Amino acid sequence: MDLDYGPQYDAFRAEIRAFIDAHRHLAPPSAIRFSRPSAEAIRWQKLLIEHGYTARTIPAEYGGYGAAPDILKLRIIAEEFSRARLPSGLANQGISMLVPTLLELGTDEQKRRWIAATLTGEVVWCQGYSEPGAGSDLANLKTSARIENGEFVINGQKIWTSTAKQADMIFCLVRTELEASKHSGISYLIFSMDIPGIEVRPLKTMTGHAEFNETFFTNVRVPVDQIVGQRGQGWFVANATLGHERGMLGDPDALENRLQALIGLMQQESIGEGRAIDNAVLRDRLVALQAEVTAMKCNGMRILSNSLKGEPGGMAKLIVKLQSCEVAHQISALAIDAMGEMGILYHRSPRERDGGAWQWNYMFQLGLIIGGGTAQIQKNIIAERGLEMPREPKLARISDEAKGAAGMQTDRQGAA
Amino acid sequence: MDLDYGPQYDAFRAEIRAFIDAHRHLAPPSAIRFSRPSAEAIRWQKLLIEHGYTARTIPAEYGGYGAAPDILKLRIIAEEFSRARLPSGLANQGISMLVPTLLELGTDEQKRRWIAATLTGEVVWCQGYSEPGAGSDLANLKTSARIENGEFVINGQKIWTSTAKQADMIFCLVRTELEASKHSGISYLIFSMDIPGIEVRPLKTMTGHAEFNETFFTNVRVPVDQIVGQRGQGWFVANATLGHERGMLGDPDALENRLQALIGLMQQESIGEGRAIDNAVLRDRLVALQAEVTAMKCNGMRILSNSLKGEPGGMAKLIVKLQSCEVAHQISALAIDAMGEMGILYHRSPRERDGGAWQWNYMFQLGLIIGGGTAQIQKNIIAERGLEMPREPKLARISDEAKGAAGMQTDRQGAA
Amino acid sequence: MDFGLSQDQQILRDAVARCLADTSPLEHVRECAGRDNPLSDTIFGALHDLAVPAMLVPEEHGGLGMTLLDAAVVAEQLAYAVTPAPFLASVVLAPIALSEAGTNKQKCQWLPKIARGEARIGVAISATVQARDGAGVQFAEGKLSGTALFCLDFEGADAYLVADAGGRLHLVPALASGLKATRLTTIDRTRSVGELSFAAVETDPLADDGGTASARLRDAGRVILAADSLGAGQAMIEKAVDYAGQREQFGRPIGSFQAVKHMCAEMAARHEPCRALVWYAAHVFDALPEDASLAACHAKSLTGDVHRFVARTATEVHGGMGFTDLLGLHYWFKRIGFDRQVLGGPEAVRAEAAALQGWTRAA
Amino acid sequence: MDFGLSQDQQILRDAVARCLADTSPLEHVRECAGRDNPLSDTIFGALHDLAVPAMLVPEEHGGLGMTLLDAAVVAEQLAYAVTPAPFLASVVLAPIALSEAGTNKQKCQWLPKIARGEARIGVAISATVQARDGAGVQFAEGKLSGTALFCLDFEGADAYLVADAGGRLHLVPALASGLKATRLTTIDRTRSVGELSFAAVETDPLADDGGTASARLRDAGRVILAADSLGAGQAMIEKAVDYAGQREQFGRPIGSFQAVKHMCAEMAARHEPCRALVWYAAHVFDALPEDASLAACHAKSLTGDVHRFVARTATEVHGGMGFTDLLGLHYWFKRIGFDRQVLGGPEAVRAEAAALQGWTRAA
Repeated sequence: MDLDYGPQYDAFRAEIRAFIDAHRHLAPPSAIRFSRPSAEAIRWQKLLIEHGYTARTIPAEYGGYGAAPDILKLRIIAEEFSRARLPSGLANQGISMLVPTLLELGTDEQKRRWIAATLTGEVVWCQGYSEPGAGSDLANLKTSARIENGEFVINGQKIWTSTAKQADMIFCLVRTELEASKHSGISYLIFSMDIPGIEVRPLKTMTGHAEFNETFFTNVRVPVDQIVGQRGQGWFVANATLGHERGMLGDPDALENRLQALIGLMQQESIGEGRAIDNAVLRDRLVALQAEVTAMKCNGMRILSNSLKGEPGGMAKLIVKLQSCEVAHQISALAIDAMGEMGILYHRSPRERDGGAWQWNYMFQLGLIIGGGTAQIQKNIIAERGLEMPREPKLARISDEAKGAAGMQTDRQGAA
Repeated sequence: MDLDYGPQYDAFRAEIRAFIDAHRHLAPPSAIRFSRPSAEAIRWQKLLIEHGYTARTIPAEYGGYGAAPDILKLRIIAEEFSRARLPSGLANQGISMLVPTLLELGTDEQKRRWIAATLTGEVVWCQGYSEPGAGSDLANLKTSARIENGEFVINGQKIWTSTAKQADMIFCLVRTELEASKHSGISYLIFSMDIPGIEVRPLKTMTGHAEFNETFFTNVRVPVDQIVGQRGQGWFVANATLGHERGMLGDPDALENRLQALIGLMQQESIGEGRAIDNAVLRDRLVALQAEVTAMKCNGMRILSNSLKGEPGGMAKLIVKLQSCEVAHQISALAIDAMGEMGILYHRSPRERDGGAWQWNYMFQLGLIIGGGTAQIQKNIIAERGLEMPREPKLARISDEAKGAAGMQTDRQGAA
Repeated sequence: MDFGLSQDQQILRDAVARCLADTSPLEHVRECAGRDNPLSDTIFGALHDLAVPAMLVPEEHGGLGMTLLDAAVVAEQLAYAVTPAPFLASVVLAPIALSEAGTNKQKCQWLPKIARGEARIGVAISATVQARDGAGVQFAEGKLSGTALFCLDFEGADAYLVADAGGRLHLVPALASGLKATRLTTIDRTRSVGELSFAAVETDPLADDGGTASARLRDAGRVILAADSLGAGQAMIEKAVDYAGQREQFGRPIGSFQAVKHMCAEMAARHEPCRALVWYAAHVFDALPEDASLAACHAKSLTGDVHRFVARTATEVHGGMGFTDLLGLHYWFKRIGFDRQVLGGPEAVRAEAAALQGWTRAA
Repeated sequence: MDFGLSQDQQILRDAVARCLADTSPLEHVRECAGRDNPLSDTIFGALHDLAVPAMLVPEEHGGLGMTLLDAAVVAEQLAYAVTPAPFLASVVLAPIALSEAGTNKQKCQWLPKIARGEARIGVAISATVQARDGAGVQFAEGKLSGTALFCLDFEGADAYLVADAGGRLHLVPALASGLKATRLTTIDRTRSVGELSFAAVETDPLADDGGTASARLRDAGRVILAADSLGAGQAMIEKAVDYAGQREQFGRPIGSFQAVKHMCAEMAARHEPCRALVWYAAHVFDALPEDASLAACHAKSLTGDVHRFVARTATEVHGGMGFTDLLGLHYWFKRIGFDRQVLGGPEAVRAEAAALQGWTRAA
């Protein structure tokens, strides 16, 4: 057990701190969720790439920094930017999901054309996986693409396309082989959101905001070379990046930040003569959550160490999403309780605390529990992969394909 | 809404109070669980039957009091004896399960021979339903009875036979038709525990006590007329009484008594200078449990009123067992926490509180959650019968009989 | 002995339910919830046709002299339909306050109008539960000063009932000079709340009863909020069960998956005893007043916790759809969130319940 | 940077695990648990062969000078095998106390013997956490009076370490005049605890450090109890998963039912982060002492709650069999129950954690 990162890493950390001190004034305000990066944010992103603080391991020829992989340095970067409360580079679906996919399975032409522009934030992507009828059961998707005059002609509907309004491009799963079995008939296409026949309708959620969209395709025509991977292999192309998104959702820094905000709130919020933190019952819940957050931070360090050694994450990794979402949700719930009647203020009400962030988080985190791999599906994964428990037996009436889909345990139902 | 029982019931209540005042000195000490009634207890039981405070609605010709059914009077009797902390008559499996079965399906000879003696406590019964391989899935039972010279010859093993050591007789499910489908090959036999070939081995539980037994049958010979109902109909005979047991397990008076004991404990137990009840966190849990117990008491009154009106109990009734067991278990858990380190004392240790009853209850209540219709099965019942949710679909490899058993949702796995 | 609703109460319940099914469909709720003043005149009019505003007004003042249990029955239905209508303050609390502590003049002036649906009174007693942000109203030299938060049934009120620091209630016309009324917006857009600030405002005080009447309002308010939570929880469970029966995944309705079934069963198991408890708490408010405060605390805190669980779990059963605005499930979710916090969250209310039983000493 | 066990620690863990698989099978545990003194000489001998008693004794006193994390690794394995052997007090706490606050004479007298497995010291510090039943030991005029409850590793101890009311530690030979030692029996028959009552007993005090050493023992004790809970929880989860894979009902293994699967998944999800937390708390005890008390509180309280849930849920998965004595599952259940309460239950420990951070004012 060694919590020190060692001298060369200390130097790296010092270098980042110096960078932050010198450039802090250039950082854009905290990114507004789901918006297109501003010119300022794009400049900041380019500066970060130039110094290797984001897009660090992506080859320089495709617009990255081109460093050798070093998880610890990535961790230090995350820690230092989190501590400084600065954005450590863009995090959007293009960067987290499309870029790794192209790096692995794209043609050289696709890589050159899209990766650099995506990394800088100049090209914004949205993701077209989920459909109203294909949530947990993604293989059930119905959006079709038939070939006509050397073009795919796409018809159908996607849901949960979070940045569709702002996006230039979409990476999208469509059914190209109608007669093939459920998984093997899917292809992975990339195309412009400006093509005629695409309609984006904002999807308002329980938070009162439209963090997502529904996207409709009517005879949308896409050249046949805008496919990533082989025709009919889209399922496997998409799966290559699903792991990336799963990882994103459990961020111990984010949990720690929420906890610190909660502590601050409970020290300020008054109840009669005292403060919320002076209430023994609320305080007991606070300390219990602090223990949970500390455990998740330690668990994160353990996963990191395992990765450094090239060891698999095992159970420590499988449980991250389920537990982090749950703990985050409980943090918001306690904040609401600590505020008492004030806890229900929202929609920019007078006396609203922190811009309604606690209520927004309470609801949005519930969305995260539901989406991005529902809690139910996460539990199946933990039981079947982590604990090696037996699969559900075959059903009498169900086709083998549907069963295969169940086996993949993949979910695209929710919030990114 | 009317919480008053009305004048004739007030008179009935007064009559019981007068009886209790006059006869309290005759009452035996609180029954020791799982023991054979003492001579004193039998005298008390006969006195109660004579006054109609137990066995109230059982016809006088079979040794009961022979009153017309009146749920309210039964309730008043229970309330008054509970308030006086006196045993309100014997409650054993013979009385709660065999007697109703014989009344409904026994021959006149069987009724005359067994009911009166069972009611007075002179004949003690045990129940032979569960087997090691047939828990939730009772229809899977293996104990066999073949016919030889006008006798059943029984071989096999039963488990959870709680009073087998003390019992004179057993009512027992055995498989008489090996080739028949799972449910229709079972018969319901009654026979003496003194027959050669019966061996009873105490079954120690996690509490450290042997509240149960395992009972083994080796060529046990029983005359063919000692059957209740038709041959092969034992499944239905047994089911006629299972409802009785389910009802027994959710007793709001018992919950209230445990809660009162907990309040007393927390007022006495010291933590440093204060008392356990002065600790705001423990007190918050206490009040939360008090609300749960009050809700279950009110729910009980609601069910009672529905019965009075001949209306079905509905959801209010279906949830009683699951919720009562859970609340009771939480009451014990809080008691242990309130005692701090003292909470782990057991096995007649110095400084042990209440004879170790809290720890015993904590463990035994877990047994109740597991047994007598597991929590899992209770939830299936609530979902399928109460909420009318769809059944599990057919499995590909499973036989129709097994599915039928699953459909019956009956469980005989646990503690009575 | 009859623990349950009388035949009249069942008729009332069914009549209100039918009325709201007609007048408070989700589209109308949605429209109201988008407005600054969500309270629906259409719905209030329809409720008036059922004499709802007259329920708790004594007969001698032109009302029906009904009980809190009757009101709880109505509250459950209002929540079941997430009805954006004035009720808690104007139909329940104000008539109780005036009946129990009003002067004869106040009664004669207001009660008949309330019964006829011609006057509405908002009620602000939250500072008697937990003073937040230094809120509180002082009564001195015949005038009120200070701030009262979370005035219920705020929009469109003709007057407000406010508790001062001593718990005494005051009636203040909405247009009183020195009174500033500010709208507050909560997650629940089907309710209307506001903030009242008083700068030496003339008041018409109710009886100086040492806080008895405001304590009664707290009890009644908690029972009605508990009943509201019950109705919203009932709706959410039913919606979850329905959705689970229709939505198919992996070739079968999700309601046939054991995990989903057990989620629904746990909701039902925790929800159902709340119903009897709410009935009990409402009943003893009139029939057994010495038990009323404790029962109100129990009903409020238990429904607060149970229905937070129900709101979350029912939403989870709906998957992504539950999270969207499309189905409108969130209206019930938020109504439950409102019911939980207003007039004291579970912890605060349990602390009061402990104090009522003499269980509170220095920790 | 390496968050995890070193290779040496993994070797230690595996060696102890193998040793206990041989020497602490369930039949032996059962036999020991039936005795008044459950502590097994056979097992202690085998652990001694692995130099376990020498672990925390400094090298200059003939020990191995290992860390609390090493001890936590062993504790987890001891619990995994529900081992009835002395450890927490005699192998962990006593050497720490003597090393950190013992006089030179005390160190020379006891530490080498502890390392050689020739002396065992029981430790009684529970009154520094929460004085129950008026327990407490007064130190006056060089003598001890009063009662100390929950002396750990009680049976067969040659001496006891006791904290007085000021938190100062005292070493008292088991045969000291005026000392009365009484066995206490807990649900967990694999541990040995007792009560010490002092009537003006001569004492050999450790340094008068204002309670520093006894606070360190509290921290170390909590970490080791948390590690114990972790090992017991791990065993229970594995047993539940195994049983669910074997036991068939309705023609399929119960582990293929979604409800059972989700019960196991929830256990694993809550259990797994405890492991990293326990490691962290053990590590900082030596490496970052200023963080040690808070980390110990977190580890103790979180494992206390998580493993109460695991103990119950794993038992439920086993159905009726889990409730019987036959499988012996209850030994782990009770070990977890012991770990939860001793040296402070979750609520008490969280209250301390709040105080450590300056969060406690009058409520």
